[in-house]
Amino acid sequence: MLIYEIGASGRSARAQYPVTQYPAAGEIPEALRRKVPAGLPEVSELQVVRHYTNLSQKNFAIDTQFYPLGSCTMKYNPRGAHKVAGLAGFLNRHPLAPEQFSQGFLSCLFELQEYLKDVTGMRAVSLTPMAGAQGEFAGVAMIRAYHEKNGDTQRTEILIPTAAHGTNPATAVMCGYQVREVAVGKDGDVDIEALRAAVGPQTAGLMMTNPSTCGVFERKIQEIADLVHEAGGLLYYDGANLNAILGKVKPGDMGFDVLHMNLHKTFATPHGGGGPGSGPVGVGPRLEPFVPTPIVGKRQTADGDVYYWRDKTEIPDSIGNLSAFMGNAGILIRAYAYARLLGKEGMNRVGEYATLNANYMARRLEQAGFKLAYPERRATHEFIITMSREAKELGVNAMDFAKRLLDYGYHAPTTYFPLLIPECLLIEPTETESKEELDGFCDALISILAEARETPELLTNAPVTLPVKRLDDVKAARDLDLVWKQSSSRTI
Amino acid sequence: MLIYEIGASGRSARAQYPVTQYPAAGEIPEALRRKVPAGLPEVSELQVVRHYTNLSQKNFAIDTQFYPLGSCTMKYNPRGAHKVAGLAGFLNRHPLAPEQFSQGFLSCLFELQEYLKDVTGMRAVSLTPMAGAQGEFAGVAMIRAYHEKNGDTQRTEILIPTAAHGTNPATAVMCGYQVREVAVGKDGDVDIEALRAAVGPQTAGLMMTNPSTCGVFERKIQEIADLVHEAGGLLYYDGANLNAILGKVKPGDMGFDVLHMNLHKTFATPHGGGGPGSGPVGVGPRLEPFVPTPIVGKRQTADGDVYYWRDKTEIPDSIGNLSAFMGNAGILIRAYAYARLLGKEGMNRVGEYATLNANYMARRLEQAGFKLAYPERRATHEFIITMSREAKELGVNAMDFAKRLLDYGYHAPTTYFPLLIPECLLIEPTETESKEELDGFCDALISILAEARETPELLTNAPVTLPVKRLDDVKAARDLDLVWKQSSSRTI
Amino acid sequence: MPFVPHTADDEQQMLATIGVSSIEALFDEIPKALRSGVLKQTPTGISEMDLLRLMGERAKQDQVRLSFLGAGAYHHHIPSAVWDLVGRGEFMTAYTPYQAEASQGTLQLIYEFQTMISRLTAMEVANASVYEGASAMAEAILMAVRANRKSKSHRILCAGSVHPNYLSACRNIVRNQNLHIDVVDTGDQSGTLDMAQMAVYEGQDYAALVVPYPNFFGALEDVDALTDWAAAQGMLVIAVVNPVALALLKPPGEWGAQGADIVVGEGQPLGVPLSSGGPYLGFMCCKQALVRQMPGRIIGRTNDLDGKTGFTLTLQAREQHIRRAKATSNICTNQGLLVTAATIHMSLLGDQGLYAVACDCHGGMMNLLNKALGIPGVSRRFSAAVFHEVVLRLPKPAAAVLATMAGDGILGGYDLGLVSPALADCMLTNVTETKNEADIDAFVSSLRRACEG
Amino acid sequence: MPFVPHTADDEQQMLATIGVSSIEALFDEIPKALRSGVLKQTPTGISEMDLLRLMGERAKQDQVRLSFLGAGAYHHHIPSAVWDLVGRGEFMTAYTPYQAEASQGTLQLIYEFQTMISRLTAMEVANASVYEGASAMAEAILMAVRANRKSKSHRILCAGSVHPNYLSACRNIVRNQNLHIDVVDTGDQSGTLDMAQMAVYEGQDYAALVVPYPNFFGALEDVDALTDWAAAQGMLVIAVVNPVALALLKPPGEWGAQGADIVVGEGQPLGVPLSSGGPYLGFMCCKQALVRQMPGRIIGRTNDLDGKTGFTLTLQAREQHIRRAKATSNICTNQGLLVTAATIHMSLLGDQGLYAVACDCHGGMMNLLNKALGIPGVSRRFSAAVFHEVVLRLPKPAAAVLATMAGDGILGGYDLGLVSPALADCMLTNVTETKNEADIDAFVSSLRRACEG
Ligand SMILES: Cc1ncc(COP(=O)(O)O)c(C=O)c1O
Ligand SMILES: Cc1ncc(COP(=O)(O)O)c(C=O)c1O
Repeated sequence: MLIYEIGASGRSARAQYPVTQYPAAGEIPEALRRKVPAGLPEVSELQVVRHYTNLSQKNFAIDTQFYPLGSCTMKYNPRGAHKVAGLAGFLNRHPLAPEQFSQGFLSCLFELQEYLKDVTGMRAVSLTPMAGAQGEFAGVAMIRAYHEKNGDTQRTEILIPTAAHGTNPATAVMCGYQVREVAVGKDGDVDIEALRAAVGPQTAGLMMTNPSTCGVFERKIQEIADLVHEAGGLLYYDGANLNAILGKVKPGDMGFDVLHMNLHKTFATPHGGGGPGSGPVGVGPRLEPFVPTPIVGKRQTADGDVYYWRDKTEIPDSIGNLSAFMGNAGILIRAYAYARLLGKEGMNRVGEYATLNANYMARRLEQAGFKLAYPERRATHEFIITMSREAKELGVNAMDFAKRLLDYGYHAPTTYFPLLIPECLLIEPTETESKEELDGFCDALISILAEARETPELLTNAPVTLPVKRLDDVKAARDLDLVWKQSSSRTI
Repeated sequence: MLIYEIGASGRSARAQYPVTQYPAAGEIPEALRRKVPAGLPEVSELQVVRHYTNLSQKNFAIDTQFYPLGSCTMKYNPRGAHKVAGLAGFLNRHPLAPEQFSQGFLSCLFELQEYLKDVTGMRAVSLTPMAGAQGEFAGVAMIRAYHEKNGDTQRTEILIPTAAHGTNPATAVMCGYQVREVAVGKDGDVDIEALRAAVGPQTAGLMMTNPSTCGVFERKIQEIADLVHEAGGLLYYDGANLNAILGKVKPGDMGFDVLHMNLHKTFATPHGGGGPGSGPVGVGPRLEPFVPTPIVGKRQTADGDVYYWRDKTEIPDSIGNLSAFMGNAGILIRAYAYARLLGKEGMNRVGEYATLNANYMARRLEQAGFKLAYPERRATHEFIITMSREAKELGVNAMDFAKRLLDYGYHAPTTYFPLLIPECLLIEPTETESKEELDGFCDALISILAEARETPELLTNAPVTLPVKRLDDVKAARDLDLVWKQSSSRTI
Repeated sequence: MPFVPHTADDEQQMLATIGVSSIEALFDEIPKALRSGVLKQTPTGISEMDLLRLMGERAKQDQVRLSFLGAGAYHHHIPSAVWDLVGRGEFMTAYTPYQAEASQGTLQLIYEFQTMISRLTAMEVANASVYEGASAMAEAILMAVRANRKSKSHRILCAGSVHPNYLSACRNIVRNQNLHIDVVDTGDQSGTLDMAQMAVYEGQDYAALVVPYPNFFGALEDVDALTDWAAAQGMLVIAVVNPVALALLKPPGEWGAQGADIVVGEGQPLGVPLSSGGPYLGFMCCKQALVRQMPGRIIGRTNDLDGKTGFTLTLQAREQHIRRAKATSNICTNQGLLVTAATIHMSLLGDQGLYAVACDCHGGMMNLLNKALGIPGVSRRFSAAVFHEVVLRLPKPAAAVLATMAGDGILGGYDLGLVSPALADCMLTNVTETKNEADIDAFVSSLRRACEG
Repeated sequence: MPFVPHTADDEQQMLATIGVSSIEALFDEIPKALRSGVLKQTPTGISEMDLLRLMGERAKQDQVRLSFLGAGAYHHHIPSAVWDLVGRGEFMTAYTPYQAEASQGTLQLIYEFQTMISRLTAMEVANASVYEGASAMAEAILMAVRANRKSKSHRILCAGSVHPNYLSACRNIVRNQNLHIDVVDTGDQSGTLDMAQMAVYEGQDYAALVVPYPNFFGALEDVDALTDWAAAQGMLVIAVVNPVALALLKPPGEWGAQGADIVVGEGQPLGVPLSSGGPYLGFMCCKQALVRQMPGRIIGRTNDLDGKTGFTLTLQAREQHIRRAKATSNICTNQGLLVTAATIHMSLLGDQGLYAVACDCHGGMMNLLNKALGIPGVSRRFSAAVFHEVVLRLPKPAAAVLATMAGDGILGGYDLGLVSPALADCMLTNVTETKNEADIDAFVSSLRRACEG
């Protein structure tokens, strides 16, 4: 039932709006007034609370289930970080509040910038991008600004390995570039020969992530960096997967000129059913003049340090603002809180235990007969198994495995990504899951493999324990039904 | 799985406790130190969050289901009231904080006392009792103190109608009285002749509620009051059911000398899976000197009104304090908030719509073939149907109906109470439920009645859609298993 | 209409079904003379927005910078997860779990609580809570009188070092059943009971001895000796304990040769905010043999029809809704939601966490004490070891010192002059893990000024 | 180890299964030279208790008594239920609903959101959000360029009265694709576009016209005329709207003869706290015919295998994870949780509530305006009708006036000197339903002092 379907004309949650103290008309010209009510739901407060409480229970979430979703880093979102973001001083701070009423907030952001520089080995950080994809946009836009500043206008291409996340090519295009794909070898590393063939004076840059979405660490990274740099291109690091290397390697040390981070992954801010995120960018010396504004600066004064916004007047070559205000402040506060809770020791442990968990699961599953995509490689924070044999021999595909896992009470891994591995499941356990949880998941997969052999319809019919069975996506796209159509009949 | 069963020795939620700054020993003598750790769960923060989130989903609650539980008044608990009780100034206020840091809190309590006097028609109110039963205790203890003060020591009996809630007789005994039950007539009213026979010089008082738990208004209330008063007894009003008459009749006007109210019912504070409650007492002139302490007083000063605690020094005949501090303050704040949200108009509506809802359901069910316990009477805020015919003819009892309702997604009504009506269901919809919800419930009952005739095992096997099926209560009481036994082996 | 969902249409249809023309008609059985008009003292309703504003202003009036008040209610860190979970509608707005199948969440949680609190006290069984600490002690006294079958005495012996509010509440509660509580004086030197003094009570017929731990003065009684002494006298031992202290201190189940018989206490320090005194939770544990005399709800583990594990209310025949006048107590609504908080709190802290908290409380208190003793005229009033609260003797009346400190926004402690004129120059000061070095220094310098000024 | 649950035993067993002797060994594919040491700028970890304390102190620094700042972010009452529900783990810690069967809660909610926001704007379809208002406008511009098949123009015409930050963000975003935004000057008298002036742009090839509503100065453009004019020019109309205003104002779907084509806006006023500027939510609606050019996630209603209604992501072929370089946008993570808040907020307010809020905003603003105009030297800068924000001309530089008012703890508005030197004596002041008569009086007397002093 939709919230609309439990409403009734004239019903309302009366405690939630003011007794209007003013005449409705005011100075709004008749021609500009709304004539018919919008048609929002007409429900009581209890109905709203009950409806959305019940709806929420139809979701899987980190707080209810293990969520080994590769390339998503679904780890525990500390409630303490959520709580501090909800402090009245932060919650009610207006984005344009003057400096004197902003020192608490700005000091957190300034320190977060410092931590992120520390963690990535970059020279400067801007916190403003609102998700990974906007971070990518900022990064590639800076690459473009750099080349333009150098008058280097023949650079029209961005190189992207085939394993890359879809946002990478989409971003390159939004920044006005053509995308040239670079093959990935059988071992999961970039095919150096293919890269050599692709790189040239038209190369604006290379976007890649390391560890890659193949779940392996690109071993020839220094060679790659040299290749691109020698051709005059810059290196973009997609830092969505920073969880794998936190405290272990810094992208800056690998030769990257710019990166974005997904704080909603590595820094444990909740995913919220699809967002919000936060995608700060870090830059090396070449791109420092171009960082998106605003960023937080610190000024020494007689009364102590004062934090302030640095904007285009201080950073004239900046690619500028990408949103009305400063980005997803509340997420940044959560990330800052997380960084403080962990501290440097804790951050070192993130990469370690994320990697331990992934390698443990990979080995357990391999021993149980699953096929790893890169059996000769160490897993990083995630790894891939491929079901192509099962698809061929048993008629059950990766999606069937994924759906059947839901029946076992586990969220499915990422399916069919990266695209280059057929019938794959990308599994990322994160460091916050216990051995018991990992074992439970492996046991479930093993038992599903047995089902696949004996009763494959258990897989192809799955899920059967959830609020709905498999949905008709074709119908959804064909008979588009995007809004509820029943209309309201009252007048204002 | 118990929280213990997901733990592992040495695991902990490390962010949640201090790095001990002090040497453990301190001055605690060796002989008084604990030798073996207590054996609390050893779990991560994520495990705790996930475990209790999942556990919570195994509950029915007002926020998820319609809960027509008679004599319990399960209505919407406004989230706004919950929020104000959580304001830091209230949450962190120490119970022994000096007056100068208590004016905000005390002013709310003072005003709440005034509202409750207004609503009940009583002379004074004490907010200190922590639930209905403690309110009853305070009330009967005051009756006793009154008679003792008058030297009236031969009064050893409390009269209680058979329909009364179990706390009434239990309370009378805790106050040192013997209980004499008074019959209730076929029409749901107290049997006046039986009362006349029971009342006498040994009568300390009569405890009753009006409307009674039979879901009808005691029409001869004035006659009853006169009878008891003439015999020198006092009248106690069990105000758990105030929802029925809010804004319509005041117990003080009916002649009651003392009452308690269940704020966790009528004043919409949440029930919390069994508590906390709040059971303020109101008294008429006879019992005013005996009210339990503390209560809030107001003093006029040059700087304006000052609120303060009145204790035994001001109320020397008080029956005194019944808890270490002042009662369930946080619940009182919620009740105050609720009263402010409703205001006097809103309170008048409570009784009206609670009554409308109950009478509507009663009529719908009666029309569908259910047997009302008191078909000739108006329902109040609740009403009773009896399944004795179905029990006899179809072999399904009231409990079977109740359990089957759970499968339909409705909480069961109160079963087998009041005790005098065989195979009864006591149904209380409250004013916050919509007609749609009431209709859905009636439809479910009607459909269950059809099932009872055709496939009674659907009822006797119910519930089948919940986390467990019917539980073995006999085993629970026989093979007592009240704590988990596996022991811890570590040392401090 | 706040919280009333009825539309005009709904109302008309419902009245038509009932067969009356107005809601008013539904009240026709109420004698006209009794019908009341509109309310007089109750103001007009306000919106939630106005409520939040109003209450925000009131709450702000009561904010304090720094508090060292304890005396039975203690400020501890509560993990954010605790109340995020407790506030979930499924816990907060559920009723008492009478319908077990629809209440497994609450029921399992209480079973876990019973396990945790039993382990913390080293007792065999526990109930699902009573109101709070003082009334829990009263219930324990009533229970002891029922349970002590050897002695049929209606008299109870109680350490004078128990919280004075607990003592008065107990007297107020048990008095009507003709029970008497005799009090053993606290040693003026030690601040605890003197074993030598106990001899006076030997051979007298008491149903039970009540031992607070730590006692009201923060001090640790000689619990082994007291327990053995009471057992020898045929008295049951009722322990009244602070649960946080038990992470560090010998639990009542291990006192003396046989342990305490009944253990109660205030559960507030386990995840419940100070909140002006409530809602808190009283906990209650006992030896297995006494379980049928224990009041309050008890959850048992059992099986369902399919043999699956489940949880249910058990031993209900002790309770008022079944046994009515013969019940063990009149308690019905208890402190369920606070039990939820305490259970989650204990899970998050675990053994290591609660131990660390207890150590920090004790260490912080010792630190404060040492620093305070450097102030001329300030001394330690009692000699017995303490946990996280101590009685300081001051060079002036405590009331005056506290008033001065309040001027600095600091609540320095509890004025013991309110309890006894003999202690008018004493205050009871508490330190928990929430106080850092800077807080302690702020206390000490404020106290110094107050003592000197 | 905060948030790492591994015990020493777990770790040993796991390493044994993997067949390595230490965690360190798992990093053996990383070239030695690249391995970094410990972090240098990052401090040591702290407990949650210390974090709460630290952040409590910082948050307190930023508290303001009374704020009349708007300029694109507005303080409204948010029902307590909204964030109680949004904060439920099942909403907050869920991922993007790619696994539809395990995400029906989020999916249905977004479908409801799409319905509500479409209705509010009177448009046919909506997406599941983009980042926020300014980038939503940029996406609308990119979309219009793709969608306007008649004009293949890469030029956009935009009202100069749009929020200046929106304009710069859009330029920064669309610039790389060689799109140009031309700006129509705002009428210096009216504060809105002048239809007469539009003639200049006739016959020029623009893909779309961008119309803010209310505009940055709080004023109401002549949307019917502008829409009809643009349609006649073959331009699409992009409306940039405040959703709360639409409860009172004619919705973009009804502008002119054919309505706006694309509607975007900042959803923050619908239940999202100010929170320093984010996370907010950009909403995006359009005519049905344009839906395949719309970026961002879209939820559709469909059936499951049993024919039961269910919800799922649809038209994914527009998105980057499927179409990669050919996608409509690179957006992936959006503002899901804020959509949750907005949906619950709109449900709680309903038609009546949002209308009452809009009336109170407008009425409150008029009230403040009338009172402020009583101050010598204060006048209304523009003549056009406004919604809940107005430009006041002051007898001094706005910066000076605002600084003085800040001394009273009042943020009086936004200094328009920051936008244009010509407006250095103007401030943009906003009133919402959260401001009562006393607040307005406090504003006025503070402003009076600031103007006089
Ligand atoms: C490898 C990679 N890059 C980029 C992104 C895009 O980040 P966002 O969704 O925050 O825009 C993701 C997120 O899924 C990712 O996994
Ligand atoms: C009629 C009646 N009286 C008294 C009580 C006891 O109230 P409490 O449970 O708050 O102690 C109840 C509660 O169930 C009740 O319904």
